[in-house]
Amino acid sequence: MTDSQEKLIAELVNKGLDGDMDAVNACEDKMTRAKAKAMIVKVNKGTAERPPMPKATNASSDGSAPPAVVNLDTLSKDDMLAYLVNKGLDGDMDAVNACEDKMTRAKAKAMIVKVNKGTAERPPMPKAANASSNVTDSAAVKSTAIEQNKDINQKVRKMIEEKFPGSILDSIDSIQLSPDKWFEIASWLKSEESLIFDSLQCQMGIDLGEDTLESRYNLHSMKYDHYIEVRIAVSKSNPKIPSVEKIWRIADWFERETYDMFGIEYIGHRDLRRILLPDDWEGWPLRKDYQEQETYHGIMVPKVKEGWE
Amino acid sequence: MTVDFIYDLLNDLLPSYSGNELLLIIAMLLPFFALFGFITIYGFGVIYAELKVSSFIQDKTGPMGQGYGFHAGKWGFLQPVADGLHLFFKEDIIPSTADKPLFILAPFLIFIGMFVGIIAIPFGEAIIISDMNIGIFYILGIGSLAVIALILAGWSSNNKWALYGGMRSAAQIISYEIPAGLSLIVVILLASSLSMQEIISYQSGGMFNWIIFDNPFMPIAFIIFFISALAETNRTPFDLPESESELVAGFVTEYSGARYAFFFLSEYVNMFVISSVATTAFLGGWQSPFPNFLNTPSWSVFWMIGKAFFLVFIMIWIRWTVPRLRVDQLMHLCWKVFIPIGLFNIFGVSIWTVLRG
Amino acid sequence: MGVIRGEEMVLNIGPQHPATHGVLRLQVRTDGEVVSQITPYMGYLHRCFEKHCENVTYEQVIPFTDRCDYLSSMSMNFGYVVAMEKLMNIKVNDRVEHIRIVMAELQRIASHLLCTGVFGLDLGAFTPFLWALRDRERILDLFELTCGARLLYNYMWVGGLSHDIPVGFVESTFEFLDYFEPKVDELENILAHNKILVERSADIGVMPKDVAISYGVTGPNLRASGVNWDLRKNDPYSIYDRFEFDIPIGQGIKGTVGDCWDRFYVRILEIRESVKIVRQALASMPKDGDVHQSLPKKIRPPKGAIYARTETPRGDLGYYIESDGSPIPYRLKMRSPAFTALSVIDEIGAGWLLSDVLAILGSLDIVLGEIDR
Amino acid sequence: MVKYFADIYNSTTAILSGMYLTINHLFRAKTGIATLQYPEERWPRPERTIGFEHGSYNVIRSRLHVDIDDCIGCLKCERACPVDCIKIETEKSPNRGEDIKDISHIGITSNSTKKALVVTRFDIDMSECCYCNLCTYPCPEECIFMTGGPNEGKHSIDYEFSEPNRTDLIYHFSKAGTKEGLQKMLNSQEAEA
Repeated sequence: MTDSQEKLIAELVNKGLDGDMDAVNACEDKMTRAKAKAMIVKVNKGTAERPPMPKATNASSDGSAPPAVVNLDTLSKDDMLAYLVNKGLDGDMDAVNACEDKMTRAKAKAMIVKVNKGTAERPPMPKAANASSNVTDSAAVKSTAIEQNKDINQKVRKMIEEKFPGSILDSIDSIQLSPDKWFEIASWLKSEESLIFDSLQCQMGIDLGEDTLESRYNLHSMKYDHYIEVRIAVSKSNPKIPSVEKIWRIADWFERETYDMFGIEYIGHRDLRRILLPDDWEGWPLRKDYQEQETYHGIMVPKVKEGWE
Repeated sequence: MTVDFIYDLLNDLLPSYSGNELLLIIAMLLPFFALFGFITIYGFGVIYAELKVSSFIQDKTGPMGQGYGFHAGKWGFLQPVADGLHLFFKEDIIPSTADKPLFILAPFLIFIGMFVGIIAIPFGEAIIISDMNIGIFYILGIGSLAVIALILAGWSSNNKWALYGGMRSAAQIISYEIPAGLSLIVVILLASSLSMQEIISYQSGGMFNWIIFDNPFMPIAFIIFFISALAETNRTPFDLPESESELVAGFVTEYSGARYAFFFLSEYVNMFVISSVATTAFLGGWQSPFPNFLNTPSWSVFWMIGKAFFLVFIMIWIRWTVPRLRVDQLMHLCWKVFIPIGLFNIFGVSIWTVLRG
Repeated sequence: MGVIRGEEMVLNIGPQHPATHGVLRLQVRTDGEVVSQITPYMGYLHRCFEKHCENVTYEQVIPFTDRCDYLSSMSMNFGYVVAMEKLMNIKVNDRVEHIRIVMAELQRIASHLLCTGVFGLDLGAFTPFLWALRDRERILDLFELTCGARLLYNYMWVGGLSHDIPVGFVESTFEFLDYFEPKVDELENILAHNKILVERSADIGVMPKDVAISYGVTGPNLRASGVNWDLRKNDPYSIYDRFEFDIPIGQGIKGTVGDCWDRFYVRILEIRESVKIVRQALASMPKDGDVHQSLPKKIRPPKGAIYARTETPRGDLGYYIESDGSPIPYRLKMRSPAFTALSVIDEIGAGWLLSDVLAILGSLDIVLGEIDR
Repeated sequence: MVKYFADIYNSTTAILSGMYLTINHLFRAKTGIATLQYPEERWPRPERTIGFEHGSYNVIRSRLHVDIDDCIGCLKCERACPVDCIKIETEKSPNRGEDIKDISHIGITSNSTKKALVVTRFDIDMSECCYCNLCTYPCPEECIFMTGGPNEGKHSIDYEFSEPNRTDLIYHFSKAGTKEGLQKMLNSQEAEA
């Protein structure tokens, strides 16, 4: 990687992080752009640090990069898909529509919708370096699982205390966190080399009475086979917790369910709707102070069975 | 048994009415009623066969009854009758948003298409309602009427599932007419005639003169024709238009009662028509498998119906064995497998015929 | 050449649809037959399981767990009693453990039989479905012999079983297994290696490892994606560590690892492994031992919380039980495997044809009772 | 090209082997049938013997039945029911363990327990029953049980009990007029006193 390219990336990353994504997208060199975008995602997730803004910013992004010429026929289907998605996201929908393979076209469209919704990450332009994914190694599961103690609550408590001082609330057995930095802690828990909590086993809400709701997360590492439980308490009057559905995708539905039953609002959740109950249901049924409705859509809720009392 | 033949017979029997136009009408109506009776009996028989064969394959008994009261008769013989009565007395529902005239027209159109196809099928040397010189062409042509009916049904129901079913069936039937036609062209090449009777007479003289054993290309042509026939009748593994686990019921989703019965019956009649064409073209038609064995005109009806029923049985058997194809695989099979092989077959048979002299 | 484009159409699959395995509504956005987006709507079968549990005593929860996943009720009972016994620190005797494992594995066979059969049904093959149901009935007969019920058993109790197995149960189970093993081959023959089924399911709906883990997919679906993860081996509960069996994982024999065919075939292989376990458990079952030996007089667990997982036919079943020391659960959460399996449908289902989406849905083996609870 | 023909060959053989399997089932139809003709033939209820000393365990799931003469009104079954489909009301008996002729109340159960209470109401809503069998275990007199099976002697099997009306599935086991009769008797006793 040349010096100028690095500078360009740093510049783009900074611009992107400041909200000027158009500048990033305007970059024509797809390698540079993809790297910059991957970096932005990483910085947002917290896995990489924000690079310093390069001092000499006179190299305009347009001039430095050679124009991208992509011959569609030479691409494999996956690459073509990624290419089309990127084109479409950059506003060039004609390129997508011009694709002759119907399946690829539909997939690209589906993907564009998803990216716009935020449920999928924008794929890198073809041939760009892929961001490393944390795929479990099944051999590692067997070798490391047996000897160590699987419940590592105490150890993780200490680690969090060092890394994010002030977020551990009290010193009982479980890991009681304050909601403020939960998203950062969660992404750190997933990416920290010695922990890798890649699987969210269970997420639930609980009403502890006395104006306290708690959201509990049972995290599990497929790689090391250890687990912890994280608890985050909020008040009933202001039940707001950062959403972690971008970190563990299953949290999407788990959080929707907890919202459905307890009314805990997950900040940053892309689609926080009721999941099991109808959309127009009133109240949060699993709270201890829930009162059953008298009627629902004009239908009486029977209190007494016919022919019984 | 052409109309002319009956007309002449009536003229001879009733000399006082000789030349009366009434006789002509009667002569036209008689085969019609005979045909209608045959279809009814055939329908009951084949539905019963489908019920029983599927049940035995699936390790169950199918319809059973101990008496003749409210049960379905001994071994459930009356089950198809009960089914038919049930369908015809059921409430006939037309969706309020449906295109009413087209919705009503579709079942009639499909039934007419199937029904009219039978008249060109020979059951014996003289037992044919209309011995056209382009019989095989006529049957293929009239069979395409079904496509229009299915599209009408799918479109007029104003239901997304029905629309899917209609579109699928149109694409499927039109595509599969090509390999079916290609394999029939081979037969026509050999028999050098489009007339059903002449194709049959080309195959006279026992099993080994049948077109299917004529030359090494013919079994392939037969298999292609048979599988295309499955696709044209919307039978599994090609029942995509009404695939019940995907499209609920496809183009018949909104149909009920008697209208549904028409679709239902026409599928089975179509099976018979296609099987008869296959029998005529490849399996010697109404001729006995052995020369000079039971080759009388009355036995010829038996041979024709027997061979056709055997093919119908194989269709039923396949249905209860295999899963269903997907739309693109269906098209792949047609355009990339059957049509090239069919064309190759024509080429091969032509050379074979020339070489044989 | 001009480009033919269709208008996008929104299609509701369900709540009443033959392929949704219950009352599930999938709202799909289609371009012709190609599906570009799937939005599941569930809750039509929501029976307030968790709310109910906060109003009944611990032993009365068991009949409700039966009804969550009605196709593997024994396993649901098993998960609950394992969690409760951990919470109350009860150790049950060997006979109880053996009977429980026999029941759970027979239930796994029954559930997988239904799943493989229904997968065939989704693809249009009706006959294997009825063959599978025929053999499943034999297993239900065994359950009826044991506890009188065919579907919803309430058989496993906290600290024991509701009653001992009857005389002759071991023999009839062995008899069943001898009858059953050739039938699995038959089922595999007509379904797994059928070219049409292979074409319909291989390379379709591929679920990569990282997607499966991120979506919390467990059980056969996860193993089909090539992850060697089975709680019976990796975190053995009850006495699973005493038995010899393999964990089949997807190998992509007919296509890519993690496609529909792998998910389907892993289940057939698991049926065979379960047969092995049942045979071993029956052979090593202690002859005596009271199944009511460690039944607590009153179920009143100490204050505290427990999250315990077991491996049901559909994946990791977790019960989170919060106890406040009273005989009524303070909070009981069921982490159901089918719930997480369904959440992945949009990720792996979008971009395929309508028929494929239903095949993918069938291969995930969801039970709506468990999703909606 | 080789793959093209191999594909055709594979499909043909796979489908033919499937068809071979199914035709075998067709020809084995005489022996292989797995179904019964329901109203004429009935599925045999499995014969159960619980070995060891558990002969008294109730292992059948069918209709609940109550021997009201044996019921002492302890409410254990009502409390055990997870779906609240049992409803019991009792009155204090004037003389513990003695028969009351007017309302045909029997004072002593078959286990020779003296009854202190008169069961004035014992209703089971069978439409809500979930057949979990939890009510039969705590019963000290074994008077609530599921019919058939080991209880064949007490009450024969009865698992076909659909009713045209939902309220017909609410079974009233207490004797008709118990409540009024008892009240009347107590009133007359008061008047005498």
